[in-house]
Amino acid sequence: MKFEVQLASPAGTRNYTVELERSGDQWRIALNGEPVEADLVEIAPNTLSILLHGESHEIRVTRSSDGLLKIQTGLREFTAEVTDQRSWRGRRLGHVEAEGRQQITAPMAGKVVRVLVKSGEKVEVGQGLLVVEAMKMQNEIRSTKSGTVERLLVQEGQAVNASETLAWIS
Amino acid sequence: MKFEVQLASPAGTRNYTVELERSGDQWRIALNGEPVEADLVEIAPNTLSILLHGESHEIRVTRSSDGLLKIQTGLREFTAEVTDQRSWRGRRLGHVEAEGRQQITAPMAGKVVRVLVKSGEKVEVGQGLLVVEAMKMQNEIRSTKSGTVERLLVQEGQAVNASETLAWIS
Amino acid sequence: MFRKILIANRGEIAVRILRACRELGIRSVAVFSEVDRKSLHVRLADEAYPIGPAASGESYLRIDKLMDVARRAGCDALHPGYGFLAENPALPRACADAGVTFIGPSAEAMEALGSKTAGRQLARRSDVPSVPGTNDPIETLQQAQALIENIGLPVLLKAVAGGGGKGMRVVNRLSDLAAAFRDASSEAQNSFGDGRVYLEKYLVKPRHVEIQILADSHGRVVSLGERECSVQRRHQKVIEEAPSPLMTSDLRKKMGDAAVRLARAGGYTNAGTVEFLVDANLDFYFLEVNTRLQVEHPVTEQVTGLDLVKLQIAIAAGHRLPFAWETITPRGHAMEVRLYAEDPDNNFFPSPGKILSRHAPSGPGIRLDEGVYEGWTVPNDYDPLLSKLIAWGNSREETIARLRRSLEEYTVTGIKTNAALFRRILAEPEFVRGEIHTTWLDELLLRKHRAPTLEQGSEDAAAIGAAVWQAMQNAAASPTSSSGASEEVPSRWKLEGRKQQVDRTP
Amino acid sequence: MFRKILIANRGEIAVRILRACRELGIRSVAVFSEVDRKSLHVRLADEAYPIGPAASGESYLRIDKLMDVARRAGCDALHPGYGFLAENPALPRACADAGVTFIGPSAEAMEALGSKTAGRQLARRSDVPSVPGTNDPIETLQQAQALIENIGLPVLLKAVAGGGGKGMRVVNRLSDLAAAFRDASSEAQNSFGDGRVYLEKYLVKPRHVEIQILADSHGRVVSLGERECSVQRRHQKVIEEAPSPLMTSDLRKKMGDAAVRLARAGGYTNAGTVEFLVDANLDFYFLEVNTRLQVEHPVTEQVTGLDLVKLQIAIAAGHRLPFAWETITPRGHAMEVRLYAEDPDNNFFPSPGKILSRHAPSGPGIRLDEGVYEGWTVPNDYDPLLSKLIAWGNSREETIARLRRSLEEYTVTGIKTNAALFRRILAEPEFVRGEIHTTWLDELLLRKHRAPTLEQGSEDAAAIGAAVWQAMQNAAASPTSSSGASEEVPSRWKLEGRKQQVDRTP
Repeated sequence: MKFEVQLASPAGTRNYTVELERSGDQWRIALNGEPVEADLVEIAPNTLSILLHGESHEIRVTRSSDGLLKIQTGLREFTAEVTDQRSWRGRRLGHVEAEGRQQITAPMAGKVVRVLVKSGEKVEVGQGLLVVEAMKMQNEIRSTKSGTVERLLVQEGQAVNASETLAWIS
Repeated sequence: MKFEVQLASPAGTRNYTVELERSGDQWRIALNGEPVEADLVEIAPNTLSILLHGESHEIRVTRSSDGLLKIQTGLREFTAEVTDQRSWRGRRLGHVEAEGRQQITAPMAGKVVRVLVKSGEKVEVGQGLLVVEAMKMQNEIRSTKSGTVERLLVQEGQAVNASETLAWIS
Repeated sequence: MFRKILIANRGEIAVRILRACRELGIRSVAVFSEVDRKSLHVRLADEAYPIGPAASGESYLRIDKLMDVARRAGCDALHPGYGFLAENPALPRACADAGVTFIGPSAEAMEALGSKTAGRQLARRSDVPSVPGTNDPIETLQQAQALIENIGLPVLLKAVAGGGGKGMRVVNRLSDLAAAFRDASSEAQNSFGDGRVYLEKYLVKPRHVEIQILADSHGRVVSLGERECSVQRRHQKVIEEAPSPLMTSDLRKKMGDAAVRLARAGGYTNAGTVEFLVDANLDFYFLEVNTRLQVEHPVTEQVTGLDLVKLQIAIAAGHRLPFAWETITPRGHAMEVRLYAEDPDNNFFPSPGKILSRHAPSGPGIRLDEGVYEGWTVPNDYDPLLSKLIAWGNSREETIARLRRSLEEYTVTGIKTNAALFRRILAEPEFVRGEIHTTWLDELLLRKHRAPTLEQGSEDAAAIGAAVWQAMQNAAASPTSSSGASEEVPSRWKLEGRKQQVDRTP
Repeated sequence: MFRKILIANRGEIAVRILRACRELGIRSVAVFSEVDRKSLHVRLADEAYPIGPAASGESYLRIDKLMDVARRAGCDALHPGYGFLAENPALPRACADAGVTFIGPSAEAMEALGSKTAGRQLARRSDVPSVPGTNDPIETLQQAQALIENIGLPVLLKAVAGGGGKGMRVVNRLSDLAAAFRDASSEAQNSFGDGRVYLEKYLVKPRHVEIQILADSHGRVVSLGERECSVQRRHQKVIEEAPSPLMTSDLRKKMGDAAVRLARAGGYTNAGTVEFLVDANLDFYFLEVNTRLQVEHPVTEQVTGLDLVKLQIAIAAGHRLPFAWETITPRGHAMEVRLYAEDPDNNFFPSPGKILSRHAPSGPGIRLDEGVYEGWTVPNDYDPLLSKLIAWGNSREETIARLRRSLEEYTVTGIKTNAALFRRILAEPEFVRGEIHTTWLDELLLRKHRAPTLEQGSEDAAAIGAAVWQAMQNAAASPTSSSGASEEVPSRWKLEGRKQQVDRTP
């Protein structure tokens, strides 16, 4: 099996090719074409222990709602997209610009305690649109682009779910 | 559903009748014919939290190899046999006497490091039959009855599995 | 001594209190809202009773329901923890009416010291310096504007009933006043059921240093020394330590004496904390009194060796503070980090949800006070505080090293936590030198964050791990997979299908 | 200071050592046998290398393989932990040859003090009283019999190379001598690769009190005070505490001086423990020196505030012990219980296997040193030690209360542990009064055990829980189950089938 792995973190984005061949419990692994000395076992569901040239690493994998993977290592976290190489179509993380209509979604479940803009109002990027209360904290939801509030889908007092669309900015 | 539950511990053996009726997430429960105020939820697989007349109890259940249940509470452990009442045939835990042929089994996996008796030898109840080493400790396996060593199934140096028959005493 | 104590709280502090009860041989009674049935405090308590829906206004803030449980379960005392009703004088009054001992100060002392404005008045009378500002709640915007003209900007709006950074807003420009007033007031109303706010001068780069006091009902009041809590995000403490890196024995004595004087003036009993700001000249200003146990009480426990919750119970039972405690000397250094269910990479948004797996650190010098466990779902309805990780060491340096080490061991999946924030803070040279103040962290977070230098090996391992995980998923999903070679075809189709569903990128 | 330390051990002590390395900024290198690939010490180390099959003779006892890893990974020091090769002088010799610093005493000091018989000779010369017995290993049964005629019964056979209760047998009757000699010798051979045993007078009801010493390479030797380890099962320590309940400051001084004298006489460096027996007259007798870190070192750490592993590393790196440590004063009381994978209801048989679930206690005064985690399989090939649960309190009473409380919180399923044994011991009035001796526990275990008085509620809950669990299992197993009513018929048949397989009762 050959996979393309794209790792994104605040430090940047990198691409890797990983070739895997399973023999019994072991994996034979090549990274970017070079065979690597790696010993890999599953410690718990979605937790892998990897000894890579002797270095002990632990990787925890969770699938996020958008289908990408979150990879936790001891000290850092990556977003990963893994694709079988034959289905690789040049699509890359982070290459979509904040252009066109932007959907503003709730980052977590909570209650809309205040709506700060009106439909049709002009907004700047970073301007507060609404305040959602969750876990006793009030969290301001900001515009991801400068433009016009095209549509407001919620009102004050309304409960919202995580990822629910709150507004459209065009 | 109506169950007979027999609880055994070093302190003795007691029988209970438990009637259960499920309504949604909740259970309606009668213990020995009396309805009880109990709130029961599953905390983790095989771990139940029970609020019984307000008292908070936690019960961990594991099925042992002989088909009986081990019930752990905070401070004590019981062996339980649960039977649907219609299949109840008067069989009770601890009522079988150490009579007839006795099977001596290994309590854990290990290595037989010494055999202390010979086939045909007379032994007393509690007399050491063999020594099994496991986890760096030597553990003497004793006879559960007075009688004769009918058969020895293992020899020194042999690895044994948990519950494997080591000898028969008749 | 008491026979049975009602713990009118939830989460880690309820667990902390019931542990003290158990060690004293006192039965503990927990209460829980509908979403807390599986919470750790319910599992560990001797008894537990439901008190209503998730909304705290319908459960943990309902004095009538608490008194009902106290009666039903036959409790002879009540511990309020922190937050919720802990600083509401109506609770000790209701306890008195029900014949239940309240583990904390009297309602009168709470009013004299706990209300921010009354506390300031008392401080003035007790010769304890305080920050310039109002002595009374603000009723109108005009009133606030008039005051600001007097003392100058910036000012801080604070909830009269509040604590924990809630209902608090800094005002730098007069034009922000109206919005800040509205927000602080509404947050205060939601958090404490009391929307009143007051106003004080906002000192620039001060340090937050607080004195822990204990007062028995026989007139003895002692200071257990200070905690420094200058590392705050949006006025919310996130790291606390004892001793304070700036402390001198002279300043400790002066601040301790001021705190004891104030407590005496207010007729205070039980455990309490007097909060001060300290400026660059080591001048200190009274801020407020917290008339209850603090979240950060463990750092004092670790350096003094005292168990504050047990002492609270003993004081409430009428015991005398032994004289020896007055001369207690702190040993070593302790530091606490507050692990919250929030996402530091995404503006610290709360992150409730199910804890899929976790590994908790332990070993020398490490204490963990928490109310969570693997498999538990962190509810959306309360504070996001998951765990308090507390390290003790012979020196501040050793303490920081132990915290770092234990944060590397700490893992949680399923929800986000702010553990990475602490890994960053503990590596900052300013923090390591102890050069911190109350806006230090907010300023740090505005600076561009360079990711920790990571050896390439760790990133390689992440790439390999992601690919192997995917291969294992494919194999598990494919019914004809076990032989290995045939698994690629179906898995490719699965990947295709999934990719088409992915219509946005983060 | 060192750059990279090889940890030549496994389990909780390997984790303990790598934590110290991490706090000091030193890279840690773990080794593992085939069955230890998923062990916690491998997961937490910076690097990890395989060293062969499960059998320790093929892995953890192979000096050549350890030296190979040290070379490959570029280690500049090696920590042996306890057990395995920790007291084998061949290891420091091999380290010296490979240019790797051994974190422990020199091979010569190990031989002068560590061998039980050489230690006794040196004690005699250093004016340290010791128990009557042989100065040399016993070679023949006749030799042993002759000695017994001299000093009288009972006597104790002990492994020359040993420790931890292994290779040890009490002989009460001359007729038991042959079997005891054979057993002790074979156990010693299996555990330490050295079957030699010696013999000493077996004191009746003595207390086991040991002195922790530290010696730097500049001639300073200090005593860190005592630990009492009288609670033993079959000569294996199960509870240790500091200070000893019998200790007086005069006795502490005398025993500390004797230990320091002996260490000096042997040219000892690094951490070591001098074990004594103390009789009813507070007379003490030298037993042996453990030339390594002890399992129970955390109790000394908790009362002194020192980190013994970091001090071991500093001493090995040539640092001086600061004078201040000589005057260190213990604070409070610490106690450790050793949680083993063994079944106290079934003659303490080992209980290896998979840990299906666990809840580890924490909170004030609790430290857990362990090498296990949920989902891990405890292998059959090594010591059954799972975790060391250590409590600290202001008094012995508070410490016991905290241990009890934390043992109530501690749960493990999948394997058996001896937690219930500690719940029993900690409730025994004799133990609570500190009236213990080295055979106290073995005698206690012969007495009929009354089960803890349990309120009826707990037993009712067990019965209800068992029935509900069974009903849930039935429902899950039955494909037509979700409506509830129809599930009884198939489940009854399942139960019938299962019942017929059950052909024995416990």
